[in-house]
Order: sequence, then structure tokens, then C-alpha cells
Amino acid sequence: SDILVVAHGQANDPFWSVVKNGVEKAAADTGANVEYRSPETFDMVAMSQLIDAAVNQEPDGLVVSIPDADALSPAIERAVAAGIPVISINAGADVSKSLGALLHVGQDEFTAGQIAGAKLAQMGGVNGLCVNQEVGNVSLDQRCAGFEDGFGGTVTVLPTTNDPAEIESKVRAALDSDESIDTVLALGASTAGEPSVAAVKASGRDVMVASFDLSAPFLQSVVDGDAAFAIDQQQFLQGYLAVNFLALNAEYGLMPGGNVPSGPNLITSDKAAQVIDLSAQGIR
Amino acid sequence: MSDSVQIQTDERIGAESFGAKLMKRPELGAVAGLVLVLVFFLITADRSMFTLAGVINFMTPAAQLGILAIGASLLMIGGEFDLSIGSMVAFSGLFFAAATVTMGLPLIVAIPLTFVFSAAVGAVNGAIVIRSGLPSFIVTLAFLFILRGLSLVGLKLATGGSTQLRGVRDVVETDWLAPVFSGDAFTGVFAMLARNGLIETFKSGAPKVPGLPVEILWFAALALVATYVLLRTPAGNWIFASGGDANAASNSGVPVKAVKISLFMLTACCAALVAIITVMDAGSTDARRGFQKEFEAIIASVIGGCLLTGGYGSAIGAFFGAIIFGMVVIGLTYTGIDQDWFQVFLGGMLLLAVLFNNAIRKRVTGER
Amino acid sequence: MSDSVQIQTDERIGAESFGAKLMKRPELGAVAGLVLVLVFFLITADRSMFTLAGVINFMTPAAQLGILAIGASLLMIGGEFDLSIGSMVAFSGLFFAAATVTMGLPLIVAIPLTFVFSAAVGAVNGAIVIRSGLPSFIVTLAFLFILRGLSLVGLKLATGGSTQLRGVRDVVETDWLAPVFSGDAFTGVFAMLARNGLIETFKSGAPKVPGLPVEILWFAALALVATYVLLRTPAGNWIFASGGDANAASNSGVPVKAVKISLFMLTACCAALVAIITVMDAGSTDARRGFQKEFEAIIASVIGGCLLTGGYGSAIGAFFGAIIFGMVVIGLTYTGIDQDWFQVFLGGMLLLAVLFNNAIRKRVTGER
Amino acid sequence: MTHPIIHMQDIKKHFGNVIALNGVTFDVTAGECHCLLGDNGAGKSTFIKTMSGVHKPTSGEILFEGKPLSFSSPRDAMEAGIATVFQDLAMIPLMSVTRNFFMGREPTKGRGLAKRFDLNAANDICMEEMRKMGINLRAPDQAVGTLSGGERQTVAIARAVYFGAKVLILDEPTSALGVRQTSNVLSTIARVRAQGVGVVFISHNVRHAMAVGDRFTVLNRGQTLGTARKGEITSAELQDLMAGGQELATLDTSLGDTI
Amino acid sequence: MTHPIIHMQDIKKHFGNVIALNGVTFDVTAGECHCLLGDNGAGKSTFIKTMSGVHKPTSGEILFEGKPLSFSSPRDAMEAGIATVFQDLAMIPLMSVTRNFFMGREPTKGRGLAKRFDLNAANDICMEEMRKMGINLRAPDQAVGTLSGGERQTVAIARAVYFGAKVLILDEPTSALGVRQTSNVLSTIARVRAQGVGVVFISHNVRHAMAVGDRFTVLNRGQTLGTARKGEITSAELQDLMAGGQELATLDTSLGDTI
Ligand SMILES: Nc1ncnc2c1ncn2[C@@H]1O[C@H](COP(=O)(O)OP(=O)(O)OP(=O)(O)O)[C@@H](O)[C@H]1O
Ligand SMILES: Nc1ncnc2c1ncn2[C@@H]1O[C@H](COP(=O)(O)OP(=O)(O)OP(=O)(O)O)[C@@H](O)[C@H]1O
Ligand SMILES: O[C@H]1[C@H](O)[C@H](O)OC[C@H]1O
Ligand SMILES: [Mg+2]
Ligand SMILES: [Mg+2]
Repeated sequence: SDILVVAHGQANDPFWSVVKNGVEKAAADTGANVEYRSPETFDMVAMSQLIDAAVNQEPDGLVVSIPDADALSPAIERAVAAGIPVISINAGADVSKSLGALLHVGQDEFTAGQIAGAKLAQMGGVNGLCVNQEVGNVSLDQRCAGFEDGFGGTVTVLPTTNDPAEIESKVRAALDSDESIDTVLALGASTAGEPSVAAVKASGRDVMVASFDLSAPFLQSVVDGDAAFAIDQQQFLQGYLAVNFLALNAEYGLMPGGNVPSGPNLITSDKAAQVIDLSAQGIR
Repeated sequence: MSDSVQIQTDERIGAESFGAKLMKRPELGAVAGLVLVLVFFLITADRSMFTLAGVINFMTPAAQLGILAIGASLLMIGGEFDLSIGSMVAFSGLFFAAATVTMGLPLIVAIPLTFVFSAAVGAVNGAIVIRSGLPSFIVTLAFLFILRGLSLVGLKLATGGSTQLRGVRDVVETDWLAPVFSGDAFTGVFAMLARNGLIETFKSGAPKVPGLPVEILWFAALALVATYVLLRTPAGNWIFASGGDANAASNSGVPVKAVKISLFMLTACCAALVAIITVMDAGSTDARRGFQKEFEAIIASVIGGCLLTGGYGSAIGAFFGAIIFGMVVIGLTYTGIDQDWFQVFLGGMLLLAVLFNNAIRKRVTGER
Repeated sequence: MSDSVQIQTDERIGAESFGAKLMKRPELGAVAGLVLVLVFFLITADRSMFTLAGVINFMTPAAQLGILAIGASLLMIGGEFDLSIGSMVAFSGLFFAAATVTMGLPLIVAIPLTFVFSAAVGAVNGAIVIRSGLPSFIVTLAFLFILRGLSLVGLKLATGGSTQLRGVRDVVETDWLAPVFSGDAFTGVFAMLARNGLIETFKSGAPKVPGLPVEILWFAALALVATYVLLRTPAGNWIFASGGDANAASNSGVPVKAVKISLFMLTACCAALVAIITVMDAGSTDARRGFQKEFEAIIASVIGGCLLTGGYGSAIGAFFGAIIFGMVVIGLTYTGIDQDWFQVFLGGMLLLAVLFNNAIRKRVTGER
Repeated sequence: MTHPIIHMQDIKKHFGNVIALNGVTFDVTAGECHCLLGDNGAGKSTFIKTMSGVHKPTSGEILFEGKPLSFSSPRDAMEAGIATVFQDLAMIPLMSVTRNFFMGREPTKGRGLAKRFDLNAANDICMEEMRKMGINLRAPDQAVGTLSGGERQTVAIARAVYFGAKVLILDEPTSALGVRQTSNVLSTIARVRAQGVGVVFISHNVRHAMAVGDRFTVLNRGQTLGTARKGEITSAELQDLMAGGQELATLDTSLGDTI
Repeated sequence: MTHPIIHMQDIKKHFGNVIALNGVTFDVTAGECHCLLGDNGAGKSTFIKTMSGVHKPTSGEILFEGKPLSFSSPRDAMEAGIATVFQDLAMIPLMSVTRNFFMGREPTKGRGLAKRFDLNAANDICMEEMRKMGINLRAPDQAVGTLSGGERQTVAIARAVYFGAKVLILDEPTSALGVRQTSNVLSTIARVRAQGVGVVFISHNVRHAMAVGDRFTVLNRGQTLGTARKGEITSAELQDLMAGGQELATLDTSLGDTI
């Protein structure tokens, strides 16, 4: 069977490369013919065109992420109208059903932020910094909003580019100019999380750092006690399960009855050590 | 004065083939590259790429890019750059969405307003470049950041905190002007063709392609008008002259400043057109719209034969350049090439296409 | 022939102030902008920005950018662009990390190898530009994609599926050559200063700034060497000439092709240097390193007074340009301004800085 | 003497700390050819550039047909009826001969939206005007950058003559021209002068100046050395003035009357 | 007649479908000045560009000191001892006079890593050589783009003369020069010729050619009309040949011997 995956994250994004690895594993396991595609940048107009291109090939299943329902709905509805089974992953849990997708595999971003916020508040944080390395991506806005909600204290958003050197300096600058900041939540482990840890270390202050997603060095910081925890959404599952479900669907007409919450999953120091190796291999 | 045809018999002119004459024109230089890319995909890509639906599929992004590229190429021929085009797409998209959704204006008011507003921003760009004498690269770069930033701030203001403004589709759906700027043209014709089995349909019987996306019509129309202006009007001559050597042009009586400022306004309006079309199609806008489009527009223009240094190029070249770029970007997804290799292929195809262009042109024109 | 000093008394030369003479130099044009930015932050930013730790904090990214900008500015003066610098950072970073981690080579082998390898890629870039006669914009753009893509493919190969190659710190930590390319210099001096209360310390007594990050030293050294080469060696003259008018230069006996290819190699080596420094500092590399750095390097060069059309500019200007850019990028975080305005602010400051530069220069040199 | 078309009074022009013109007074009347002579770097080109709107004078007054005037651009000067052949020719190498010829003043046909550049007419006029000057162009769409030095100069002259209305300014127009083309240009000057156009002619060739000039003004190091009418001055005297009064190098061969 | 330094045999040069040279044979020997004359567009500049390594001939042979040779770049030609003043001067407007003067052949001081461009020496030489040609520069670091036309041409000539080793090629060197500077250039030609350098001199001025030339070759429409030695031909005959045999325009004034 032919299955196409169209996602908003690029193959060179450390996070999405794990999704892609999941996709490939599922392809190997099921024997399905699978391709992963994404726009050059976070570009919803281009992404809808990629979905159109995929629909034109009339695959036996289509996996999409839905970070902007308005922009992507015509293309997704066209796929559904063409009779192609669609599963959504990662972003779009709220709209997946209404657009005609069979189910969604992923985490609810706002909830994930909330959980992280609550945990950090419980650990004693009152003044938070939310480091956003992809300004304009709504999923990331939702995380900061959830963080603020769950945290209770004040939260400042720090928009940055995705250059680690710049992020390190900016986090450092934010810490230096506001003595009251005691918590940093980064929205991506390798781009924002690792430099945040470095900045906090250099500042010599006692500041908690947590991050969305995983990376081996960040997990190491968790193990070493330099970071509090990482929020894992097990994106390998998003790629793997979606393709697997669609392959089974194509072969036997099987399909689970509801959404699969692949996260959020807090990785604290007790669990971090076990996942470092898997993370280094691009599985977590 | 028709005796001037005598020169046709100059003994110092060798024979020149028709092909050589054609390839000498910057308008047609990009054709060789297009043919190469076409042949490549005909061989390697999934057959669905060259069905009607497939062609429309790669022509749609090509057209959106092409509208920007035509503006960029005229400006580049006129000797300047505009790096703020991409941000301008986001900014005028925000303006347009706010005008329709937040303020509830009808399209007949919102669209002209958006164009006037964008042209004004373009004029500011141009005026600063002209008055300061600074390179347009750095001035419009500043606007790249400023407009992008203002889009973010504006969106948050308009939505009360989100970076995405939704609901445009709902408010414009019933507007009589909507079909000119969004959706598909000739849907009746396509439906008829589908009923008669002349074009492909889904199992459901609906035509795979409901119509011709309006941006393709806009793209083609703009390319024609721009070519006409460049080659057949005084304004076109002024654009070439201003870009070729602003000093010499001004000394010969060309109103260089007015020409350049108009071109900045035109480029901004092209960005506004793309913004209007894509916002209406998507039904929403966000702070990242048009990201890096300035770059792609310049790429398409250069593939199409424009010189970065100004004074040389064509709108038709930019037209083909945009199609080449659009075809390569979308086409690679039809080939089954692993996404990991995507950028390697994109770069390789671009390089091959321009090298091939160049080799063919040198060969036919006998340049040393 | 010392009687040539006679001309000093030409009655057709008016008096010229020392300030005017200084500002005429492209090297110093950017200083006015730097002063403006500095004054702005001295007034608006939190005091911690101008403590030793604060200065080091913004100088570190500025230095990384500056190393690239100096290479880019020489190339730009020589009349060409390299859009592949950013991708080159990722690509040579991968090469370096693979050499140390995967192949276990000592730095004394791995580092020269990385430079040789990068220079070779630069030479390929240059050779294609020279031989095809295509604009370097489009050729290096192709390499922007190709190298970025190859970095991804290579990383996955080296790591067995991940896009991040780590463990560099562990293998190089003990290498005697490591201090030259990573960490801080003069740590002893800083510790001593801290002990004597001359620089700020943590409560623990350790200095807040353990030393001078090596990239700042490399940055300053490169700026000096590049300035010396440009202004005081035949090669410098050839660079200006090649960029000013390649035809005229070649007709006057300048080996234009060799000059340009060497500049491409140099630029690639600057990218490799940044890659080595940042990979060793971070201990890892990933496929997105150096993203859009080509763009920022060109920005810094242009702020520093380089002409995009070639033949004019300076390395010292790029030095100040990188500092201005770095300071503006980091500086806003120290002010109380809402961070959503970041890009508006960045663009506005850039524009102000170059406009101010320009106004001051025009004023002192009396240009019309 | 008729009223001058342009009168330039005490023009000064500084570039930063360089003083290019230090008070030059000059006029040209209808139907006369006023030669502007002087050593290299004397300021001739700078002076005629202020006359044709390229430079704004640092100080001094310009009277056009008796009224004070300041051109804010070359286009203004052109519209007032001044056509100039600049020493650097003001040509765009990448553009065709015809497009250069008509740059800024393109002939159109059609009206309203259909108003367009009449390329056929332009090509014909251009080829014909070039032929009159002694150059048979291969094709009107040849890029100016591929023309020979003299061919290029001829395009600039033919263009100025074609558009010259009241004043025609020629900055060393014959410097790169062949024998035949030079003779054509000089006779063209004589012709347009006879039609009542005022001509300003810059040259380093005394013979050319004497052949067509009515008055001669010599500049030296940014200042006027004086103005003489035809007949008041001999070739040799003029040549001495042009050299700024300095001695000429002597040659083994009889170079005395060579230059 | 001594052995020629350069001998160009049956040179053809096509640009696309344009035939610029259609079989030209020419040589220059040590200590002679060989004038290359001809109408605008005859192919003179194209020809000397093939001689100095800028163009590769489409066909034909180049013998340098008797051996077949093909220069792959102007630098090669220079190293063989050919210095050229191109008609477009080959100057970089944004660079200073000194930097232009020494472009490609910078004097150095110091050794090894400390080897550097000796700017002081270069400035002195440059000012001095310009002075010899009759131009007192204000400062050696003035940008060439701000020099007057004649000053700029003088820089190009002074440079070529300074570096000219075996052959000096001058393409209309005096076209923009003042009286004094022209006389200096002509006497310079006489001087270097006396030193045994072979000079190729292109000019439209018959008097200049007759003053310094030993042989005269006339090109017409890409072909040689013939070569004459000094004394074998009169000024008037030469002038006729240069005009390509076509009639000259006549002037009301006595323009007969003007050109
Ligand atoms: N933009 C400028 N900046 C500085 N100096 C300038 C500028 N333009 C001209 N000059 C100087 O002014 C003087 C006069 O130059 P101009 O071109 O008017 O001379 P000219 O009389 O036309 O000489 P020529 O006969 O050689 O053409 C020259 O010495 C030149 O160096
Ligand atoms: N690159 C080129 N492409 C096409 N045609 C060219 C090119 N270069 C020169 N020509 C043509 O070749 C002919 C000879 O040009 P060339 O410059 O050699 O003439 P010339 O004898 O030096 O004339 P002048 O006395 O006017 O300088 C001209 O008609 C010109 O148009
Ligand atoms: O969930 C993903 C998110 O949608 C964005 O792409 O950034 C990386 C991940 O956190
Ligand atoms: Mg002059
Ligand atoms: Mg010539």
C-alpha cells in the first residue's frame, strides 16, 4: 500500500527527524510504501499545496499535521472527499475530527504547557520565562499560554531565532536584567533548551530549566541536575502509529476508535538516563 | 527613411540562425532550463505530476511566487532590490484580514485600501533609498524586520493575543468580488468537461480539478503586461536605463527617482496581491506568511536571466524562472526521492538548470 | 622624487578637518552607527548590559557572526557573494565532528583537514562561478541547498538516524590544541583580577566571567589581518580591482580568476572556523547550524560600508557592522520593551544606524 | 550682440575640499558657437555640467533667457531646450543603440492605454541620423557596449543634435572620431548654428575650435583666463593660452605644428 | 629590417555573427612606431586587444619574437613585455590613482610574511610620472572616478610607459588630452622608441601619426588596406585612406586642413 505523510516540520529539524524515523520503521514493519514530505519553511500555503500534490497521487492513506486548520482544511477536505483515509498527527487535535480525519496521534499543546507549568510551580517557580524559537507557530504560542495558565505566576515570552548562540545570549540577558526570574521553559530541547541550560549555568543563578521535546545533551542536563525535566510527546509514535494504522486499514480495514495521546510525558532525572541513548539514535 | 534597410547587407554580419536569435533574448533564455527540468520530471516523477491536477498543483505555487518574481524582476532591472516583499505579504495580509474580519469592510473597499496601503509602504521604502543614497538592500532589509515585527504585533492586537487571524473565508464568501481574487475560475467549464469524461474525476465523480486557480490567471496576465511595458513603452526604456546606469540615465533626462519609487510601489502591490489571494484562499493569516518569499522571488528572477546589478532581464524570464522553481520544489515530492535528499536535489536541479541555460545560450550566440 | 610633495600647496584644495579625513575611510564609516547604538542602550538598557559579563555576552555571538562577516566582506569587495556560508557552517561542523568523534582523529589532524575540506568546497563554488560566468548569487545559492542537504544526510549516516552528532566535548577535552579553538582565554588573568576585586565575582568568589571567549580573539585577529591584507598588500589591491571592474582589472594584469577563487576559499574557511569553535563549545552539531548566517554576514558587511556591487568596503567596517548587529539583537532583551516588538526594533535600529552613518559621512565629506 | 540664451555668472563649484570651479562667468547667444577651452582638469566638464543641470553650483547665478533659473535635474535643462553631449557620453552599454538614442524622450504612437514606444520609427530615425554622421550601423538593436569608441561617441552626438532645441553643449565630441566623422560633426555644428541654435563646444584641438568658433573662452585651474572673439586672436596665441602658458615639450621631429 | 617582436598573421575575430576582423596581418619591430589607422569601427581596438591577450582570435597566428604564442590572459602578455593603453583605459573609478597605476604590478617592500605593498614609494612614483606627462595631481589617493577625462587618460598612459618593456600599445592615447599633455605624450613615444621599444600607435589624427610614425597600416571594415613606410605617403593620401576612401563633408569655413 502507498502511504504519504505531509508534515509542517522539516526533515532536518531534530524533532521531526524522529517522526520520520518512526515513519520509516513503520514502513519497514508493514511493508508499505511510505514517503515523508514537508514545506521548506513553516509555510501553511506551501503545505496545503503539498497536501494537494499528495492527494493527486491517490495514496491508500494520508498522514498530516494540522498547525493551521483554516489554511489546511480545503486541502484535507479534498483528500477526504477523494476517499483517502486521513490521520492527523502532532498538531490539530482539536480540529482533526471535524475535518474528517479518522483520528489524531499527538499531544494537546495547551494541556502540555499547563502540565509543565503546574509542575514547575509546584517545584517552587513564581517568575517564568517562555523561550519561543519559532515565533508565529501557533502550537508554540499555545504551549506558552498553557504554561502561564498552569504556572499561576508571571510568565514573560522571549521570542528568538533558532540560532543556539543567540538564544544563549538572550536568555542570559533576560536573566541579568530581571533578577526575579526563577524558571525557564524552552519550547524545543536542542535549539532552545540546551542553550538555556548553558546561559543559566553561566549566570551563576539558581534557575529551573525545563524544555519541550528531547535531545541527548538536554537529557544529560536533567540527569546532572542542571535541568528539571523534559516534556516528551513521543513523536516517534506519531509517525509510527499513524502509518501503521493506515497500512492495517488498507489491508484489513482496521482502525482504532479514537485519538491516541502520545504525550505529554514528563521525563525527570529518574527516567532521563534510560532515554538518552534512544534519543541519540533518533527514537526519542 | 526606409533606405536604412540597406545595412541588412553589411558584409561584416555572418548568418544567424533563427534559434540563435531567439535565445539571445533574455525573455527566452530561461526556456532551455525549463525544458531540462521538464524532461527530468517526465522521466523520474510519478505519472500523476503531469495529469491536469498535477500541473495545476505545481502551477499554483509557481503562480504565487511568479507574481512576486515579476515585481522583483522589474525592480531588479531598475537597479534595486526589495528584501521586504516576504514580510510585506504578511503585513498586507494582516491589513487585509483586519479590514475584512475585524472592521467588516466589503472587498470593494478592503482590496483597494490594501493596495493603497502597500503602495504607500513601498513608496516609503523607495523614498528612503533615493533620498539617503543608501543601497536598497540595507533599507529594505530593515523593512523586512520592521514589517515582519509589525505583523506580529498587529496580529496580536487584532486577535487579542494570537499570531493567527482566522475567519476571513466566512466573511468574504458571499462577496461578489471574491471570485476575482480567490478560488477557481471557469468552474462551470471544468464541471462540464468532467461530466463528459474529458478531464479526470475522483471516484465520487467530482472533477479532480474544480477549475483554474485565479492566481494562475493573474500570473499570466501580469507577465504579459509587464513584458509589454518593459519592451514597448517609454516607461520600460526608463526602467532599463535607470538600472543600467542611474547617472547616465539621469543625465539623459530619465526621471530616475520617479521610476525607482514607482517600482518599489509596484513590488509592494505585487506582494499585496499575493497576500489577498492567499489570505482569501487559506481563510486565515499568520505572522509567518510569506516567510523568505523575497529570497525565492529573487531566485526566480535570476534563474529567468535578470542581472543582480540591474539593467538587464525580463519579466517573461521571471515567469519561466518561477515555473522552474515551483516545478522543482513540488516535483521532487512526486519522484519518490527521500525527503532527506530534498535540498541536495533542489540545489542540484537549480544549478543544472541555470548552467544548461547558460551553456545553450553561449553556444547559440557564439560568445567567447 | 621627493619634490612631489609640492602638490600639498595646490590652491584648489580647501582645508579639511581631521575628522573629515577619518570619516572618509570606509573602515571608519560604521563607527558613527556604533556610537548611536551604544548611546541608545546606555540610556535604555538595564545596567547589567554594560558590565563585563554583559559585554562578553553580546560580543560572543557578534564575534561568531563577525568571523563570517569578514570573509563575506572580502568576497563582496572582490565582487562576489557566497550564500552558502551558513550551510557551510553546518557542513564543515559535521565534517569536523565526524573526524573527531566518529573517526577519533586528534585535533591537530582534524582541524587542518576540516579547513582543507572546506576550502575545497569553496574552490568548487568559485570555479563554477568563474568558468560558467554565472552570477555567484545563483551558484552559491544552489550550494546553500546542497550543503544543507548533505549535512542532514551525513549526520544521519554518522549517527545512525539522528540529526544531532554529540560527544565532541568528551573527545576533544583533553586535546592540547583545544584551548586555541574553544573555551575562554586568559582564565588565569581573570581569576587573578577577580581575587583582587577588579572584576565582578559570584558569591563563591569565582569570577563572573571566567575568561575571554576565544572567538572574540579570533574575530579581532582576523579583522586586523584582513585589514592589513586589504590596505597594505598587493593581494588587497587585486581584491579591490577585481570587484571594482573585473574586466579592467584583468586587462591591467590582475589575475582576477585566481583572486576570486581564493576569496571563495577564504570565506569557506571562515565558515569552517566558526563551525569548529561552535561545535567544540557546544559539544555537538546538528543539521540546522548556521541557518541564515549568510544573510546576517552580508548584513553586517553592508552596515560596515561594503558595496553590494563590489570594489568598495573594508574588513574593519564588517567588524563594527557585526558588533552593531550583535548588540542590537541581544540588546533589546536588556530593555523593558515588550519582546514582541523585537523585529520592529531590530529593523528600526539597523535603519537608524546606517542612516546616521551616512548622514555624518556626507556632512563631513561635503558630498552633495 | 543679441541677448544671451544662458548667462552663467561667477560660478563656483566645490567637491568636498576640492575646488573645481572658482568663479567662472560665461554666456552663449543664439546662433553662435562659443568654444570653451583649457588644460586637462581646468574645470570645463564641471562647468558645462552645472549648465546642464547635473551639478548644482556651490555659488553663482544662472540666467536662462534673462531670468534667474536653477535646474534641479538634467531633465529640467532638457525641457528648457538644452541638449548635451557629456564627455562620458551618458550611454547605457547593455541597451541597444536606438534605446540609448531615445532614452528619456521616446517617440510614442497610439493614445491612452495603447500609447506605446514607437520602436520602428525610432529605429529608422536612429539609423538615419547615424548615417548622416558617417556611421553605417549594422543594426539598430546592437548593444551600445559592443560599439567601437567612435561609434558610441557618434550616437551621443547624433542624439544631442537631433534633440537640441536652443542650446547644444558638446564636451570634446570629436575626441574619438575618425576623419570623416569629425568633418561631419564640425559641419553639423556649423549647420545648427546657422539655424539659430547656441553651441557650446569644448575641444583640445585648436584647429577644430578655430574652424567653427565665434568666441573662445579659456579656463585655467578653475578660473577664466579671458574671452576673445574670432579674429581677435591667432591660433598660436590660443594654443598658448590653452596650455596654461606653460612650455610645450619639444620633439626631435618637427612637432611644432603637430598638435 | 630587424626581426619583428610581434607578428600577427591573418587574424580573424568574430563576435557571434558579427565579423570584426577579417584577416589582418601586422607586425612591429623594436625601435619603431607602427601606426594603426582607420575609420571608426574598422577594428583597430579589437585587433590590439587580440595582441594584448584580451581576446582570443577566431583564427590566425601570433608570433612573439619568432615563436608561435597565444596569450591566455592580459597578464601573460604583460609578463612577455607588452604594455597597453586601452581605449577604455582599464581603470577602476572607485580606486585611487596610485592603486590604479600599480594595479596588477604592485611594488613591495619587506620579505616573507612582512612583504607588503610599498604605498609610499608607489605614491611618489605615480605623482612623478604624472608630472612628467604634464599633470600635477592634487593627491595620489584621489579616486580615479573624480579625475577629469584627460587626467584619467594620462594615468593610463603614464602607467603603460612606466611598465612598457618590449612593446607599448597605445589606443587613441591623446584623444582627451590637452595641448601640453599631447605634446608630452608624443615626445614620450619618440623617447621610448629611441630606447628600442616597439610602439603601436592608434590615432585618428593624421598629424600626430605623421609626427611619430615610422610605418602606417590602415584598416577598413575589418581588413587591411595596406601598409606604407614614412616618406612613401603624404598626409593627404593617408587621410583619404583613413576615411575609407569616402568623400569628406565640406564646410562653409575653410575646414579643408582642419582635421
Ligand atoms: N566628483 C569630484 N570629486 C572631486 N574632484 C572632482 C570631481 N569632479 C571633478 N573633480 C576635479 O575637478 C577638476 C576639474 O575636472 P573637469 O572634469 O571639469 O576638468 P576638464 O576641464 O573637463 O578636463 P579634461 O579636459 O581633462 O576633460 C579636476 O581636477 C578633477 O579632479
Ligand atoms: N563584443 C562585441 N560584440 C559585437 N560586436 C563588436 C564587439 N566588439 C566590437 N564589435 C564591433 O566590431 C567593430 C570593430 O570595433 P573596434 O572597437 O575594434 O573599432 P575601432 O577600429 O577601434 O573603432 P574606433 O576608432 O571607433 O575606436 C565595431 O563595428 C563594433 O561594433
Ligand atoms: O511539536 C512540534 C511543533 O509542532 C513544532 O514543529 O516544533 C517542534 C515540535 O515541538
Ligand atoms: Mg572634461
Ligand atoms: Mg577603438
